[in-house]
Amino acid sequence: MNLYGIEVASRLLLGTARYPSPAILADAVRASGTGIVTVSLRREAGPQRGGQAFWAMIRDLGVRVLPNTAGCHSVKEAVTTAHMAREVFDTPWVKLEVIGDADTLQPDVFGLVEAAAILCADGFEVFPYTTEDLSVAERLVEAGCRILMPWGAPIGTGKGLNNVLGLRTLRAHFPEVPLIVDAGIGLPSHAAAAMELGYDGILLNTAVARAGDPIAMAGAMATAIEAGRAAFLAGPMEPRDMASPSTPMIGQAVLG
Amino acid sequence: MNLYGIEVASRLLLGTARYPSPAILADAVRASGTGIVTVSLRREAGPQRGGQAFWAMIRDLGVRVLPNTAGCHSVKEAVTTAHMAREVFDTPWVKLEVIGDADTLQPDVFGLVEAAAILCADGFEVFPYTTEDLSVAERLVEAGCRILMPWGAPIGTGKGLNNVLGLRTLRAHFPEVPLIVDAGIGLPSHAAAAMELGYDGILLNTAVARAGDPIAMAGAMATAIEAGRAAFLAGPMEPRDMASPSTPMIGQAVLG
Amino acid sequence: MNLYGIEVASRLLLGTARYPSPAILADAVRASGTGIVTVSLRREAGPQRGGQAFWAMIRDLGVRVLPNTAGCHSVKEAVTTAHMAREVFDTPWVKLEVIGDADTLQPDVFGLVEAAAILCADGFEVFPYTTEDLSVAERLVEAGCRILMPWGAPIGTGKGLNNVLGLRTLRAHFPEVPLIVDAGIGLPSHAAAAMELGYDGILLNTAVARAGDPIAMAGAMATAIEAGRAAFLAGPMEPRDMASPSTPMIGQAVLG
Amino acid sequence: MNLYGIEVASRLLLGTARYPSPAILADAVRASGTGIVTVSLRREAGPQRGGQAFWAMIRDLGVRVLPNTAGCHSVKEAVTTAHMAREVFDTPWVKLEVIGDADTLQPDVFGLVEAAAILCADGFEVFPYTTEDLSVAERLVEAGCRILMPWGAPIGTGKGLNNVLGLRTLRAHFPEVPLIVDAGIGLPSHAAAAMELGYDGILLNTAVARAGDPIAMAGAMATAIEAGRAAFLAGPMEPRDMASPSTPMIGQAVLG
Amino acid sequence: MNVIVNGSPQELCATTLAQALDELGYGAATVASAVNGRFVRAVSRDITALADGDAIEIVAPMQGG
Amino acid sequence: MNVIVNGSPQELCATTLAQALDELGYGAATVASAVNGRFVRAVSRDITALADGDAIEIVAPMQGG
Amino acid sequence: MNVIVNGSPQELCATTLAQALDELGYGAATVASAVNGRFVRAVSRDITALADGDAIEIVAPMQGG
Amino acid sequence: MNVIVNGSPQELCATTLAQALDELGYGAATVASAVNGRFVRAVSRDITALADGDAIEIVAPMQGG
Repeated sequence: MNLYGIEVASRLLLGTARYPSPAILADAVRASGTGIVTVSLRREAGPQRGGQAFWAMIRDLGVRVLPNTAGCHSVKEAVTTAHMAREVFDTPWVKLEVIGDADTLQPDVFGLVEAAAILCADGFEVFPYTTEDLSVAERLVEAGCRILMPWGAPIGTGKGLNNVLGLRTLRAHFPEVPLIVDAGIGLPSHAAAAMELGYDGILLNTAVARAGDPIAMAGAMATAIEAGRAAFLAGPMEPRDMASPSTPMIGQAVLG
Repeated sequence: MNLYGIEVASRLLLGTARYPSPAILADAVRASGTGIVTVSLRREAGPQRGGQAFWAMIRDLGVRVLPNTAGCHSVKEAVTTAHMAREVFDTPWVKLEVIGDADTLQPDVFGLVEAAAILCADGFEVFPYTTEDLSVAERLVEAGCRILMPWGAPIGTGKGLNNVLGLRTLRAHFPEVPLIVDAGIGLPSHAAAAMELGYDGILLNTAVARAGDPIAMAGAMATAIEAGRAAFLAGPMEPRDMASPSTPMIGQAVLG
Repeated sequence: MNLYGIEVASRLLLGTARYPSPAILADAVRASGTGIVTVSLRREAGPQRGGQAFWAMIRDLGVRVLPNTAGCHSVKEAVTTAHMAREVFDTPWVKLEVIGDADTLQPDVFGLVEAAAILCADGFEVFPYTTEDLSVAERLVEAGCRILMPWGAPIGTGKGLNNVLGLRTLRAHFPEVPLIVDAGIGLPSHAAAAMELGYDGILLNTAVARAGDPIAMAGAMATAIEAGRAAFLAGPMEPRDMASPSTPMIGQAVLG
Repeated sequence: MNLYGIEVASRLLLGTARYPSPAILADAVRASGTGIVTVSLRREAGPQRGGQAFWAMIRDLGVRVLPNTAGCHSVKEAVTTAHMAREVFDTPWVKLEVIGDADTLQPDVFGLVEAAAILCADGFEVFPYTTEDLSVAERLVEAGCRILMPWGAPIGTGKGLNNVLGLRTLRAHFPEVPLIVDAGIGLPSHAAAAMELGYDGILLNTAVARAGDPIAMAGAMATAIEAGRAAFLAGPMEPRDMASPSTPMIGQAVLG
Repeated sequence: MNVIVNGSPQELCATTLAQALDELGYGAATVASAVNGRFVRAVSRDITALADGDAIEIVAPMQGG
Repeated sequence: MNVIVNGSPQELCATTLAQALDELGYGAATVASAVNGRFVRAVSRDITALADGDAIEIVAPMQGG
Repeated sequence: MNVIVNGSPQELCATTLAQALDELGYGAATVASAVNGRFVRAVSRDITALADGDAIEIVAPMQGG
Repeated sequence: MNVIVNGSPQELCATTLAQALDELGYGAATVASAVNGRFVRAVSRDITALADGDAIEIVAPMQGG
């Protein structure tokens, strides 16, 4: 898929948080085959300078980074964080989160659109974390977003696709905009289902990081995304209410 | 997985009916990587002797065959068909179908258990097409079945897993018996979901044969089954009701 | 509805177990408007002779009783219990339970059919607690059952209708047999949904007995069952995928 | 429930469109027991002056009217329509619809909030037709809305509650604001389910108007809403995964 | 004067909105009206002059959901 | 005579089921009874002799779902 | 002899199942056969006599799900 | 000078942001910084004077989802 002019081989974008160890994170990134990982900015603390070591490790992985504005509840915070991220990570990409509610971590769609407009005007290439709402999506596209990232379910819940009808409608409404399901994926079958709806990619984190074996799960997610994509392109059968024999009925022997 | 003493590499079993052409069937079998295909017996008809050509093609594919008793509504029909299949295909394996209702193609569980007992006693290795019913499953195992094949949804509907609770219960109840979801799978995400429940394999036909591109769909199904299996082994995260940030909240800069 | 020749006004059958107190049970029965309550037989114990007091209370309520064979795992236990119940309660009615699995309390469908045949032949009027399985249902009808009581979900789970497709198919298959959903109902919306499928009645217990206010919940269930029945008779609209304005579009003023 | 200071007995609000005839509409309104019906404004046309006759009929029903701004796609249209409605219907109430997408009839949440702010400031009592989005809901409340009306599913689809998780979250977030599910209800069980979530009321139209027997369906909906409300107040049991016998296991006779 | 009434061109003698509504037979009817997309309150109809080409919308109660 | 009543060993003077029920205080109670897993109708209690070691079950109406 | 082959009446010279299969051209084919609903093993075809009116089923491998 | 660094009060000799970062040991580190909630580009750190009570935020790459 093409994200702001960059052709990306893997349709999986992987978060880097909540892994048991940096080594497992690194192996999971490799196992996933992803070309893009999300990162954040946090206060550098302690004599260990954890951020520097983390950053060195990420650079060694040879993947692109997509910095997020996680935890920002206001437009100002998000925009400032985006600027800091552009300097630190040397990329115009930003995963824009403007959180509206601490319990659901759902986007504040008003703040999101406002921040997206500011950042797009300032040359950022914005990946907005949004809902399946069409009217919000239209404003984001008007603001200059060339990608939309609706949630599947609230962040970290692992519930999969909470509103399939809404996601299907969004896909139908924006046939040309790359759509990436971001958040809520808990299982490979969820990721495959999103791809079968025609989504272009999946961004996930907790489902891999918190699996019993994150490395194996990273591979499983990558595989499922390929399967879902292939199925979408292959053209699935239509589900039907009535059963229909697969084995032909004609020519059946009379043995009764 | 191990099916009656045979170690099988692929967890996908593929039906051979309803493909656009024999060539596409052959390519789909190859693309799926399956080691087992289902076949049936029907009256040999016409001067073309279609059955002979079909059989030659299947033999060339180098896969095992699992003959079915599709279309049989009585114990007698099913048992006789199984005997004919054993002779023709030279295998003790039989996918036992005793159909109870023409609309849903659901198994007649009474006839199924009776036929299974007769066939197991006669040396057959029975793959019973059954429901998720525990009490039926127990009788089948008592009758000598070493594999159970519950439906996901009615044959040919492509509805996926119609009774997840029932399938999960069956898995918990028979931790050691190979369980294969047979019928109802319409999409790779359905197949992955069954594997994530801990099922051992998937038998499907229509979803591949009736896809726009059966060969690509065969590959997608195989891939999804691997992903689901890997996820089951990796130990998925528990889904939760409340959102939970993936990016750490600690250390967030104050920029408001 | 007509149950073995008895015309019954209320479509709710209510269990009598698990209430906070006998007084609340009595009030809940009255609030529900039910004409039929289920009862069981247990060892009479202690000097208090609890069973006698319970029975006196039930008789005062002026409702019919439907004795069950709850807890029976074998045909013999169930048949013997049915005989004891016929003597004690002076009724040919029996809710026949032959339990196959202690975890799910799902019927042992083989034992169920066998016991039903014995009891029907002996003059009992059997209300079989069964699954949505068509082939089992057919045997029960052949055995002489004039009512079928499929589960909605496992007893006591309150999960509602676990297999809507299966319940709908059963209804279509037996248009003339009274069908009562027995077990699994947790909320009035579940009960209404069963009635909207064309079911004739609902048997429930835990959802009322374990509600915060069992008396109010008894009334709510009765009301919901009436609503669901009325909706079934009224002929619901067909659901559609596309939105469709209710307010007419024609004649809209141009004010833009 | 209390809507802008008016105590309302029935929790059902009924639309007046799409009925087979005015007489059936009138009878359905009566059968529903509703105290509030929605109406619209359209160009008065023809010599028959249909609007005048409709209005006379509605007045005879003795119910309050809630005028809508159906079909408005811009803030200006919606605001102007609201003003015209206030004059014609002599009420400060307005069901505010600002439609964002013609296919789903989903609200344009930006236009909605803007129009709500204008109308509230101008003394209107706004009933906003919105989504389950929390950040939109917060803006509506800030704008002065004292009621929220999230959709259940797209208008006219009859699909019920498309996003139960979202509706539940909205209820938890706004414990004090009257919440009315508006649109998408197709069956009494849908309406009951919304009330069981703690919603205060239901606004529906097509499910009644397009039923085979609209008058009977109106009654069924009213009944189901009462049942759902009563259940919410009664405190439903918690659903559980494992079965749990209702009939006590203790004291079971040994008859095996 | 040539105006557009509910989307259709019409010739009227009226010079105010009040007169126009009378002339069109809406004198006693329960309607609201707008001129060129702007709502005109009933009390202002008398003082609302019409000009050639004005678009008048006249709406009445109707079924709604 | 030593019998098992509802699972508990008990010594009774009774030699028939009817006598046993009387002796246990179930004379007038609404109960059904079984001996060694076989249901005994009320009318047959008089003619049902008990033997040492017999298992008697006595059940009464109880809550049920 | 008049027999029913796969549901269609047919006149054959054959007097055994083996001869019938030959006569029908299934000599070398991969088929199984039944007479009057009873499976006849390939090794028994020689000794399976046919009678007038017998119903012969001849089945071959076919697509299946 | 007393400033707040990442939320903690600290006494520094530095008078510019660049000096402050040096003094705190972030000279070569990959960090971004803000003063009183406003982002300061790396190229502007030299010319960004600090005042008593200023709040400095110093952030570095971290795990993110």
